[in-house]
Amino acid sequence: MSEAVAQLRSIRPEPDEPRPEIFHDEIDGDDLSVVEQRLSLFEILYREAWLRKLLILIVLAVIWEIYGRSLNNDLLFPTFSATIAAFFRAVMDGSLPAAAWSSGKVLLMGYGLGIALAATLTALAMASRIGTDFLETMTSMFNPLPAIALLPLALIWFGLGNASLIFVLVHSVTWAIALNTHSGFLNVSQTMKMVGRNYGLRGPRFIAKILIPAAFPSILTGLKIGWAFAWRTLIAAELVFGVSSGSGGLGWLIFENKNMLDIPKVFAGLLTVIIIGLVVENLIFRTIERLTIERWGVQH
Amino acid sequence: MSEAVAQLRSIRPEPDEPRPEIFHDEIDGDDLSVVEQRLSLFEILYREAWLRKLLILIVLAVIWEIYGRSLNNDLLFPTFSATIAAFFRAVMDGSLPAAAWSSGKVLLMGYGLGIALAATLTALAMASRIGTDFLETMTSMFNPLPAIALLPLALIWFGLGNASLIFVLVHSVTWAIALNTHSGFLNVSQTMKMVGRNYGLRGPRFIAKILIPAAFPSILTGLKIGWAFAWRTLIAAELVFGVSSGSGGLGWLIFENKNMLDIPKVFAGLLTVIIIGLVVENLIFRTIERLTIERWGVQH
Amino acid sequence: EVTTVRLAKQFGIGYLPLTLIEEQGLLEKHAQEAGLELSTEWLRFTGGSGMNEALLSDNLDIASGGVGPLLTIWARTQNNMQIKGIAALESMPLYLVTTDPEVQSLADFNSSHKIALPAVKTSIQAITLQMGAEKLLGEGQHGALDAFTVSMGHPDAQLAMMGGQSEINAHFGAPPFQQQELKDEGAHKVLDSFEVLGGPHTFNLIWAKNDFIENNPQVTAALMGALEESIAFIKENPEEAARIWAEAEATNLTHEEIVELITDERVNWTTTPEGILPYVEYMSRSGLITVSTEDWRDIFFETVHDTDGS
Amino acid sequence: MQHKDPLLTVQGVTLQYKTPHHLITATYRVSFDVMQGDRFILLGPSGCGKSTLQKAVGGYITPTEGEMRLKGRKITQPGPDRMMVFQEFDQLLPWKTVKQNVTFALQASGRMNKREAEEKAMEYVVKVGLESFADSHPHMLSGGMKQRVAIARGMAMEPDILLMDEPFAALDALTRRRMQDELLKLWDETRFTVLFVTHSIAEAIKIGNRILLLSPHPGRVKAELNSTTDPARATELEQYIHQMLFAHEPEEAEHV
Amino acid sequence: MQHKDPLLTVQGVTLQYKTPHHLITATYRVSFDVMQGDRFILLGPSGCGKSTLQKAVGGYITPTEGEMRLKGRKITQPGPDRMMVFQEFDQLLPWKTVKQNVTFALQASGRMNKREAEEKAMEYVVKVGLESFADSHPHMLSGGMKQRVAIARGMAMEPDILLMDEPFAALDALTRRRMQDELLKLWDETRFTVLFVTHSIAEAIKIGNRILLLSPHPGRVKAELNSTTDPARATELEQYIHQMLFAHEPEEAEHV
Ligand SMILES: Nc1ncnc2c1ncn2[C@@H]1O[C@H](COP(=O)(O)OP(=O)(O)OP(=O)(O)O)[C@@H](O)[C@H]1O
Ligand SMILES: Nc1ncnc2c1ncn2[C@@H]1O[C@H](COP(=O)(O)OP(=O)(O)OP(=O)(O)O)[C@@H](O)[C@H]1O
Ligand SMILES: [Mg+2]
Ligand SMILES: [Mg+2]
Repeated sequence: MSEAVAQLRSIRPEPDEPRPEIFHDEIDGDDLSVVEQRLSLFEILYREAWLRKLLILIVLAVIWEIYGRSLNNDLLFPTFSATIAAFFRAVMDGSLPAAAWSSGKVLLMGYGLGIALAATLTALAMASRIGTDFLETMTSMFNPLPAIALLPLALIWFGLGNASLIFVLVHSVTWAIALNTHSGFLNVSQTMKMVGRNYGLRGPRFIAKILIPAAFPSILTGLKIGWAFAWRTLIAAELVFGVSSGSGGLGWLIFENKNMLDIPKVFAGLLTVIIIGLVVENLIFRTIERLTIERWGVQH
Repeated sequence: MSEAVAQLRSIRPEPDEPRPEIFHDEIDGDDLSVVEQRLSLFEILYREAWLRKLLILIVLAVIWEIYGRSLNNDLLFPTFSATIAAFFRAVMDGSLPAAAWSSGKVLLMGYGLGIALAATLTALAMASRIGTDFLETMTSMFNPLPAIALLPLALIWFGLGNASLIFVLVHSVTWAIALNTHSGFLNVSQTMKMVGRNYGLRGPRFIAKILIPAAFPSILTGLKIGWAFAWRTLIAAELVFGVSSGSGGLGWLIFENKNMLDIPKVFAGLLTVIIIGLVVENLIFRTIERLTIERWGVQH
Repeated sequence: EVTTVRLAKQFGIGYLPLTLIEEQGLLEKHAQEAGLELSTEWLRFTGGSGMNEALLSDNLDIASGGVGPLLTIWARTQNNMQIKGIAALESMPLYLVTTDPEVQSLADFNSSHKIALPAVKTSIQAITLQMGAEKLLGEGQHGALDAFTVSMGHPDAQLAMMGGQSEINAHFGAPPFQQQELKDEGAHKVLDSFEVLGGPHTFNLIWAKNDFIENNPQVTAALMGALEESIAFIKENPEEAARIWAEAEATNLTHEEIVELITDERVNWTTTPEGILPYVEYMSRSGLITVSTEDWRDIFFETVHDTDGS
Repeated sequence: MQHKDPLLTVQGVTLQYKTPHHLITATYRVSFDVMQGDRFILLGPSGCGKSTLQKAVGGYITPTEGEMRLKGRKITQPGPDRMMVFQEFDQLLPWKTVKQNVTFALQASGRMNKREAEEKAMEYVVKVGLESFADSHPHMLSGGMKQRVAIARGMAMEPDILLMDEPFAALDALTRRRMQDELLKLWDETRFTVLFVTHSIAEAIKIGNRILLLSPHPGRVKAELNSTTDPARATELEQYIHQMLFAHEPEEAEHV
Repeated sequence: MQHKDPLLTVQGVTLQYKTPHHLITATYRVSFDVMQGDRFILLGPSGCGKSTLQKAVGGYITPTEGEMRLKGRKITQPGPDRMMVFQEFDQLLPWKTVKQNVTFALQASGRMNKREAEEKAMEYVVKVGLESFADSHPHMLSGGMKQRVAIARGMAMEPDILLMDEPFAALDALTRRRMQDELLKLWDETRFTVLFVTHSIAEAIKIGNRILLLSPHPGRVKAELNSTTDPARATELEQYIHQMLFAHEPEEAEHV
């Protein structure tokens, strides 16, 4: 049998009865009409991301409401409806918007500075080996430190108030972003880096024109994490750090109402954080993603 | 001129005086000896990562010491030497190791559970569109929430003590890891994914055998960030949650000594966190990197 | 009746009676005398808010803390859990201490000052400061000092003020921080809570849910017995009490300092609630709580109804 | 009999890429049948949809119109019965060595146990001349070496149908001829079916027994021809195909 | 005169890859001179170090031994005077469209202002036949189309020396010939220098005026030959090179 096969090898015969050859006329390239498969209504709806997300949100709200009712302990865990009511009351009396605004300002400043610092550190890390070691060492040392560890230095350097808060925010934002950015930079393909250097790009221009766009997905993840941790830290830090009376943000609003056991309002404060998170994710980050990563086809 | 060039085109003449052709004898492939450039002593030392890192650490310690001395305010910011002294005292009397051990246990459990939950969420996100939306929505909603927001639910579900701490830890670890892992999965090249599916891999096997190794750098970054934030959260949470007598961890130790105004010991506690961070980064994470990413040549 | 009681305390000399009950096993002893097999579980919190949450979520039976948290939770739970006070632990003054020699009275504070206290607006110190401002600066002036207040934990506040490196130059604290601060020559007292309240007032108390007290009369009685015994012990053996406390608590105070704190003539170890009503009146007037009462007994279980409270 | 039941039928398949901003038609109503044992060649200019067509057969792209059936069953998803050798260099798993890359393919698809897989893997790694790099990771290989590993992997899988997308493009003349011979030898031994994309007419004639000519973007079928093994007829056929494909181009002998 | 001063001198260059676990010698003591205006071809089997050699000239790899000089200056780092067309498909910037990829190269290297760059870019995009994809992002292109963009970019830069690594490997016969012709036309116009890696002997003879033959792994210089434009001598030369490269192989006419 294998003998026979070996025989065949050098000959590779045509099929016994040769298949007919097929020829097509040139089709004109311009009138290519396509009959698409139709989608069911469900499929069409399911394709809308915002609908799916809305569904998830509604389901979560319903679960919250039901669980809250079954628990029936307004002082511990209010229902969704009670929270919403408190939310609108607090929006109406202006306390919530004022607090959110006050927190937001600080947050954005801290976030911005954190990004700038992370950028600097990562740029140094890309520039030299000792820069890399510096970033790695600093990150592994300082990233695990809680905000309270910074309190003494913050007090000495910045005193009470927003400057110290921003200092703590920078601490919570920088390392996460720097880690992600650096790892993103390292993952940029060798070829892409060679192309950039080939254009004569060096230093900051190389980073800005090649590394940042190429590592954009990682950087965006870092920004998202940094954003979230900035909120967490801010809310916690407003308690640890002195808040001058009358200038408190969301963290303060939450703490104050918790002290007064106005739990629905506490949850209204938390709900505000959640809503801001959803808005920022779906309006800002998603838009950025649509305009960059999706257009570039770098995520699959 | 351009006429002349057009003329030349079809001819492409040989150089006026033909260059000599060169031939080499076959060299035997086995005795290829290479004369390498020698490195200076500085270069040899500079190539050792641990030496560079040690240098950075020493510089930082010196800065700390000098700044601490110039500040001369032991209540706010003790010197490095005072901290080290307190550190060794606390190590000797056993309070620091006990606290670190107690925190470490809780931390590892929370970290482990957080990783498991992140894995589940990411797996769901890779499996279906609604899973992706779910992960995105949950992350953007819950990631910015501080630990205190979870306190009521933690108390209801887990009561006081370690279970609640772990719950809070999971919250601080999961989202960061899930975000990084998911973005890492999305960044895996289309071709690599096609190869995996071509082998007939599906679901968990596909994730385990293709996506996880391919997205490993991103996952590792997520793990590092998660690790750091687990520490931060743990130390802060030990205060919020209270302790059954005698079972406090590092956060408790820090708080207690702060109450007693024993600031060097507070800093000794923080130093422990820093040291653990350095050890974990340089022993565990670096080893993992060396065995994976570096071997695979996926970072440049 | 329960077989295990979960109690909680916080940091500070104010919880000395509870420390003695824990260390000397007084509650178990009194329960045994009443024929009950009772064990205890002691927890530690860093603030009244966490304590209240633990109580509400059934992770705690007996909470302890300042007047503020009790009044808040009492006001909130009138229609359901009816949380009330069981007993006071002591009456103790709170001092507003400053390092600025210029400041002699509340009227001297201006925008160059920062007064640290545990929580602006809601803590008992903030409330006392407002009451003081109203009393000393005149009607409607209760918020006059709010703009200078800053919330900060006691240790941080003390470090910040005594460290001299920050703008904090006043601290409305609690024992033992206030006493330690006053030991420094640069610091002096500006306000005394006893003066604001017009007499001694309770600092710390213990409280519980109505259900617990109703269902566990014997345990409650044992608890009261234990409390009385520990208070008697403090009064009789301050030296011994100080030693026990120093052993049980992490502290940097010397034995003498502790004894001095315990035996301070302005400190009265008693289960009798004092000066509660002025707080209730002020807090309801300023909207911090939504209910009010004329009778301090409404705020307490029968355990202390027969005392001479106020 | 085998002429009655094609292994793979492609019926009026239109393949499109939909992006938020563009709709690109890669192939338009392409039909052809691949019989059991065919060495079926896709030939056409750059960008005419050859790779897309292969990926659709591989189960990665769903046709907008028309359908593809393998052994009568509609193709809906990828699977190890259709082993692909991609055009891209990054198709090796970077965390596995050369040998492991082949072994893993055999094991993951559940073909054989570890020992068998290793033996088979080594056999094919030797066939493509990479025995001295068996334990290297892919990042240490040159472009052509990577492609050879992919070829070894594809052949070692011995699938029902092997889909190869310009597998030999990155290889030098000699290595290329060796690979072509290995492929034909293997075919003689196991008579698998192969769907082969190439841009070299000569290679098409050498490798294939049936050649599908596609028109430029979007790809439509121009002709489906039989190949030949007779050298004289081969040269003729090469000329002929050349004319068919580049009919409108200025006449010039294909030299490379 | 130009024979006296080579544009590029490569002197006894050994190139090695050092990884923690391996030491791979890619080329061993390679020497050659490239004159101004040369179309210099690197020819050799897969894995012999052609790409490595090019990358070293590009300034990305430092020789373990020996040195390379461009216009007398030692090569220490990459720069826009040596424009590279890589072998890999991922050399386009995915965040730029086809046109922008070319434009950006021209602008980033400081050659020209935006308007000039755009005009020039469009000119070359048309040359490689991608005008209808000028505004597409690279992920929407086929493998061959990507390579063509890279070629357009390389040629548009009009560098002192153009380094091309198997640029035409992914192209079909017709497109390939067109690209070859474009390259030669451009050379006639601007007389740039090109260092060209290929694995096709015929292409080497067609494109090059000087051909460097490398031995298999690790690459050493076997010979450095002059090319020819005379068709008859070309066939002869092809046979000859074939023999030189594959001396130890069983004799068989190169067919593909
Ligand atoms: N991911 C994608 N998104 C959008 N369009 C694509 C994508 N991949 C390919 N195309 C388009 O589909 C068409 C066919 O591409 P395909 O890769 O199938 O060509 P090909 O015949 O394999 O070409 P080559 O010989 O150059 O590899 C091209 O016009 C290309 O622009
Ligand atoms: N990044 C790397 N790390 C280690 N070794 C490498 C690396 N890149 C290439 N090599 C090795 O160097 C040698 C030469 O590789 P190179 O890419 O230069 O070959 P080539 O001549 O371009 O081959 P091909 O024609 O297949 O592209 C090969 O043996 C390869 O294994
Ligand atoms: Mg293709
Ligand atoms: Mg190469």
